Amino acid sequence: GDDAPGTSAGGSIKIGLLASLSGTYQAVGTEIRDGFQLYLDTHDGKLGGRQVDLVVADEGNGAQTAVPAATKLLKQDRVSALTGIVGGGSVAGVTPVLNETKVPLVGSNGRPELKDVSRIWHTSYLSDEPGAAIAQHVRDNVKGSVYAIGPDYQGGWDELRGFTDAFDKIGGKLANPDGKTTFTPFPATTNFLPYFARIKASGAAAVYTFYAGSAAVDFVKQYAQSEIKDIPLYAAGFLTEGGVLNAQGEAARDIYSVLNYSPDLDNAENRAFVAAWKAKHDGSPTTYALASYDAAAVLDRAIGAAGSDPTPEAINTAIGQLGQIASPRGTWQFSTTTHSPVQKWYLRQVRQDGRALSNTVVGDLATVGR
Amino acid sequence: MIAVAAGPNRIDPYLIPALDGVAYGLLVFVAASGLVFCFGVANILNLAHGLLYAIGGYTAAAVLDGGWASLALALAVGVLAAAAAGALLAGLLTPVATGNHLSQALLTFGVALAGGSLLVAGFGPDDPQVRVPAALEGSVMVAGHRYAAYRLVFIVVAAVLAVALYLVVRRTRAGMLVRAAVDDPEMVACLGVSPARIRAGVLAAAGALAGAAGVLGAPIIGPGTDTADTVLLLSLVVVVLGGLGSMAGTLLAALAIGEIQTLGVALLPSAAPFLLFAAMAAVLAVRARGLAGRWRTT
Amino acid sequence: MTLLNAQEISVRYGSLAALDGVDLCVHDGQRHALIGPNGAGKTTLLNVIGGSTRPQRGTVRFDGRDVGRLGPGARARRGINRIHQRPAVFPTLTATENVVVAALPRVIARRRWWPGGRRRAAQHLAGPLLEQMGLTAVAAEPAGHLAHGQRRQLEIAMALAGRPRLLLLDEPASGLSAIEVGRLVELLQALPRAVAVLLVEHRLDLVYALSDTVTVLRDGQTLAAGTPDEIRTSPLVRQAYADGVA
Amino acid sequence: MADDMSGEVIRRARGAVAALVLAGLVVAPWVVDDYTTALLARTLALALVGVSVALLTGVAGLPTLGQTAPYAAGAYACAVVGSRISDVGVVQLVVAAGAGALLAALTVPLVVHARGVIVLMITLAIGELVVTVLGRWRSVTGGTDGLAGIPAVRPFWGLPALASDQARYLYALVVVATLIGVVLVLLRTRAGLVLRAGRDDETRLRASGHRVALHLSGAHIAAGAIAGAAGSLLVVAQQYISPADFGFDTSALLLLGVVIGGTASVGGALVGAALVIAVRDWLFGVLPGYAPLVLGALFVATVYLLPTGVTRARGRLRPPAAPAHQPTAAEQATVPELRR
Amino acid sequence: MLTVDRLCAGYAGGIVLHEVSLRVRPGSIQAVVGRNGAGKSTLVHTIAGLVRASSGRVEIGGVHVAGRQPHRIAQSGVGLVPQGRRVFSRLTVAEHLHLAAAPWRAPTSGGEGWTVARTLELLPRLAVRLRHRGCELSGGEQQMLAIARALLGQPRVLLLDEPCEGLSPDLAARVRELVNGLAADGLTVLLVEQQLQHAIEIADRVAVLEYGRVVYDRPTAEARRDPAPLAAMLSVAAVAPRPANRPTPRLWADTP
Ligand SMILES: Nc1ncnc2c1ncn2[C@@H]1O[C@H](COP(=O)(O)OP(=O)(O)OP(=O)(O)O)[C@@H](O)[C@H]1O
Ligand SMILES: Nc1ncnc2c1ncn2[C@@H]1O[C@H](COP(=O)(O)OP(=O)(O)OP(=O)(O)O)[C@@H](O)[C@H]1O
Ligand SMILES: [Mg+2]
Ligand SMILES: [Mg+2]
Repeated sequence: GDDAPGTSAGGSIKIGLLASLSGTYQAVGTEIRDGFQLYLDTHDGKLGGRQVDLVVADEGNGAQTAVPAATKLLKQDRVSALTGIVGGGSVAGVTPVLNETKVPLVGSNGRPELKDVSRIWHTSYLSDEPGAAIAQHVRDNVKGSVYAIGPDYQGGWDELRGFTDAFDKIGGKLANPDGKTTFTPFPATTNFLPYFARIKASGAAAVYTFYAGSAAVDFVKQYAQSEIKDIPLYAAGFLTEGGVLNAQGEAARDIYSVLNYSPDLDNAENRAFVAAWKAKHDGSPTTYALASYDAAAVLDRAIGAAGSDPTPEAINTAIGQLGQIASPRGTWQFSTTTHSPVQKWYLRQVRQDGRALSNTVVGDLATVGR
Repeated sequence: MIAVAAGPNRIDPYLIPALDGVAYGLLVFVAASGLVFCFGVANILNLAHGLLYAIGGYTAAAVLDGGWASLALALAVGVLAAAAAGALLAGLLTPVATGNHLSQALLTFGVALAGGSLLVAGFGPDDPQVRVPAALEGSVMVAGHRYAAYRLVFIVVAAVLAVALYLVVRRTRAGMLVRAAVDDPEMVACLGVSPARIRAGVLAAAGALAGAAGVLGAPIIGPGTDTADTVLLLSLVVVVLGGLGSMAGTLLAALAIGEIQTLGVALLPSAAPFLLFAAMAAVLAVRARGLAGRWRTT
Repeated sequence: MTLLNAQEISVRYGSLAALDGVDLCVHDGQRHALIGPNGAGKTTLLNVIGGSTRPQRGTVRFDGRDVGRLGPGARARRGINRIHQRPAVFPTLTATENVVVAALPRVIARRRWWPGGRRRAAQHLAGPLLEQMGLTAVAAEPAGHLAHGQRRQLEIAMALAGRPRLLLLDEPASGLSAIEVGRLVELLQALPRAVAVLLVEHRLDLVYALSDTVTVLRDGQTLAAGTPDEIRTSPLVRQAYADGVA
Repeated sequence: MADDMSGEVIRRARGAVAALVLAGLVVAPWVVDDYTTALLARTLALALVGVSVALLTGVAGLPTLGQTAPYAAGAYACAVVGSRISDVGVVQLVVAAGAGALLAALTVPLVVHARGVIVLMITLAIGELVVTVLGRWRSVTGGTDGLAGIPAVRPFWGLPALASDQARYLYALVVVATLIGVVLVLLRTRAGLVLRAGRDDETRLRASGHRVALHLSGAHIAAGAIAGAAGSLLVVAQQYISPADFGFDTSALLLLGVVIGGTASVGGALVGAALVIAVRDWLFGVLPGYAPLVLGALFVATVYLLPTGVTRARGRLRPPAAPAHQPTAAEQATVPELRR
Repeated sequence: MLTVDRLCAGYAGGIVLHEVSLRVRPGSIQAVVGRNGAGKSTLVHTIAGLVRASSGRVEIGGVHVAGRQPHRIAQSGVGLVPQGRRVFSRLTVAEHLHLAAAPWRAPTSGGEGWTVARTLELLPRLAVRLRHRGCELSGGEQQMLAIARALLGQPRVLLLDEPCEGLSPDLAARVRELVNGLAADGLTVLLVEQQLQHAIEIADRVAVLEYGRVVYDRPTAEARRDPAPLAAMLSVAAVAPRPANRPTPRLWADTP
């Protein structure tokens, strides 16, 4: 039969989920898969009233494995919508195939710079937003200049640019000798001591940074043993998010971070979400899981709104008309220009929470999104 | 006059990186020691070296609880587990000809891939926490700078390892047999020693070295999804740069890599991403040209 | 006319003097033999002439020009070809291909710019050469599968294929059976006079049969030089060999 | 002789298999679905790089982990030309091959004097350096996120642009087949022979009067050109490129694929590299999370299943397979002649 | 002591040895001669276990060893001086001797055991090269080292594959003398030798291999009495006198 892609007569719908289930980013990819699955499990395995046939594929370490895997989902399984994708480069790589097959992507993590976002939506954030959200707080609370340091790849450049641009605009001063952010080779850098020596020499009053995964563990552990361990550390939330916090242990104590989510947020959606998560997994949910959970929620409402024949085109149109979305992170909505959330950001600090350390919300920052 | 006045200030920021370069270089040497023996001395290309190190690392994460006893236990367990893995590898390698590096690469790379994902499946994708004895956890003051105490441990460990390896390889009958087997395994057999046993011994010893390095190195190059690759790459660079089998050369190469990754980065931050590989390619190419210049005799 | 003139050659390996101020002169078309006990420095001298060892001191002139700075390849292109004491062949190439490769640098092909032209020209040489060495039956075997003696014969064929003006032979008869030795002697005797030969050999019967002049080395120094008859009767030479044993 | 006969049979069989495979490849796009066609097109590009790796590793004896460098140079050159200057495939191919050859020529001084594992490490370094440059030269390469939006290619002036998976695949197939034909012809001239000899024993080759460095440089540059051309095929197949396409894993897999295929054979390299890449891409789609495990197990199994690479020394210990080697009449005849 | 019975062996390319049978009594020397490529080295390698026999028996002291791993065969008392020396290029002479020495083994039957000192006395040139590596020795020195290496293993059966290749004539004679003495002490020797007169000089029996088959196997006394068949088989023509005008090889035909 020449059915429309992804749907079948029985009222089911095919959704493709692409995430790193092996390799460097496996930790994040697993969270993304589990977040989406959690939504399905708590909603009878249905999105928009249709039984979901979830096809999972492995993104691997980046575009070179993500592109063929996505091609399979789009051209062989012919899914109605694609979700997940950890790396920004992978999203960029998948875009030509998306355009060719005219299937929408509701991404839940990486988001590169894109010319045409007509079919691309993200429930996560733009990479420069965390920095922009915390800049004012740092300006207000740090007496002196701030040293900016981050990993040398697109994600690092964007994250740090978000901070430095906003910080600069409100009159903040960077401690970096040349006034520019220091970028460390990524992922080759495992030893940050020489950079710490430079930070010490610069006389900075605080440090702002962004790292994720193993680099975050190395950075935080070495920071805590270094001669600059008393300089306050501010970071995009990924520095202490999820599993890395456990590996960092005591070294992470007191670090400030900015993120769009924390498991201790106090709202009904979050309480339900965290409870459901904890019933299935050890530990608390992360922002990665949350974004994927929200991607499912977006698809749920959009497929429901797409009517009796939820073609990829119809789903895409419906996503554009969703409006406010209630989520564990608080209510948010898609920006009409960037197709990423307009959402509130929170300031968190690593503090003792019972036996373990956790990211505790200590204040609201700005609502950001364009 | 001005230069003198500016002196201490200019040098000071580089002091800690320079010291760290030594410590880090020695850590790299320790991490590479298994490969130094296996590939440098015995000429068996073992791309699963990183995996053996990771076995040690995960053992450390699982066993260490902040006490000295647990450190000893972790060392014992890590060494045994990695040596067993090395012996297993030797068994797998039996049908591959000695000196056939490409086939060895194929097989050991396969083992590394599969074993690595089994390790991650067993221990989870998140980096585990490694808790060293409290006395080593802190930092000490060095020339007015705070420096992680644990890293200084490697200065001792590496020295012991380097001397021991040198003595074993150069002075013992076992070391001679290993080197002889590189030249002509058939003639070694004709002396009444089984080359297969030598190979198994070499890989088990290399595994033990890598396992010990994995346990000791876990607090710095900790266990994680990427550990095996990182360690393998650094070790290969050290072994090849060191001139395959020369202990002094290897130690020197490790120190050079340590300094490039620390002092080099501190002095030339903008060139940091290129430093390691550019230096390596340049050194190797110059040395190869030197060798080619000296016409070899047949 | 002097083809090869090596003067004052000294090669030291650490404290050991493998060659210590040796002079050697080979004329056009001359058959010159180099003998001496084990470790006398014969192979080292061939290496110096062939270009694979740089002497610490001394000059090597070939065909009137100083070739001391040239590598083995450049000297081969000028016409110095050699066989090695331990037969060196290309093990995965067939015997024919071995000879073709050796012939290529100095082969004269009518259509040399035509793809494969030179290779074909070299191929035409290989057959007769292998036949001369009695290797026709194994021409298609990889050289790595040949018996020790066959490899030595193959290397001689390769050296000839390079159309040498000076042929350096390092113990060409060792490991050859009686038939093959006979064949080798015939071949060397039939070589055109355009080719000079420098022969290192322990089998003195061959040396005396084949050479015009003989140089005796011992401990890196020239002990004696002269015609085969002079050398044969020299007690000095006898003594040198005996000392090598004691 | 029996040897020759079995050799002949093998040669015939190989020819037949090659013809079958080629025929299969030509009709493939009409038989399989779009995904498989797209996968095949991409695989063809990588297999062509595999051929260049085999040329260096197997034929010239320079095992390389750095062919991704000229491959990347070709791909980026093609992408830049494609989006700014010309969408004609031939032009892009020539530019890409030129870029690959140029990069290879620049790295010649680093590579030609080194041997064995040293080459492996130098080329690894070159590959990594090129990837680093690609990630940082954002104005041209788009940084680590890569270059997208490259317009579809038209094979020749006046022909329509390639819009479907089938068309892109067939284009890639034609290019790959042509280039491999050229390589096979070149290997039959003396260049191929001399390169193989050098791999066996370089000192001996030099002693015969060959300019070894010159031959190796030529091979290196030619392999660079082929890898560059393959880069342009990747752009066509994928319409997107990023530094990740040229990372260490790609070079490692290609080398392993070439080893599986038997390093010295062009056809084997093509098949080996294609298999490894296709299996990997396919595994990431169908066995999410287990791809490395299965791939690793497959590598181990290959060592046991395929005769390539597995010990030649063993061959000496194995009982002979072929029938007894009888002296031929010609051999016998030479003896009395000599006994004269 | 060493019995080879209908032994067949070869390589992937084809069978080389066809039903070779030899019987070497303890304390005797069996010479094997034959043209290049006849299969002499293959025979030696098969006995040493380096080439696997496809059929037939090899017995050492009554024990069937064909098919065993080479190191097991070496342990049962077989020493090998291989063709082409095959010394370890990276090991020094001293290390070679140290490795090869097996003082714990019962000394060679009859005589006293081989010690490093005794080998160096026999081959004095090695004594002054102790710190040189295998690849730094001259061809003859390597050959001496290979002989020393085999002797130090205290063999009961010695396989010598052209042991005098590359040795100066006097030294070669001395090695032959030594072998003769060892055999008198009870060592069993299989000697492959190209120069027939040298083989006959010391051997008790001489066998000729042709295309992998034993075509002649007699006591040397018989061969000395009637050398004609043996000589014919090996075509030991005296070194031919220099011919007057021979056709030039085609190679130089095109030289200008
Ligand atoms: N690379 C080297 N390093 C150190 N010593 C060397 C080296 N090459 C040769 N020698 C020494 O130089 C001396 C001369 O060696 P050479 O090979 O020239 O002897 P030879 O006359 O050819 O002897 P033979 O007849 O045994 O082949 C030997 O004593 C040898 O040990
Ligand atoms: N590794 C191998 N693979 C295949 N064939 C081989 C191999 N080694 C030897 N042969 C073949 O076996 C035959 C016998 O070789 P072998 O080395 O035993 O001869 P040999 O009598 O020792 O000759 P020589 O006197 O030259 O040493 C030859 O035809 C040779 O081509
Ligand atoms: Mg010599
Ligand atoms: Mg032989």
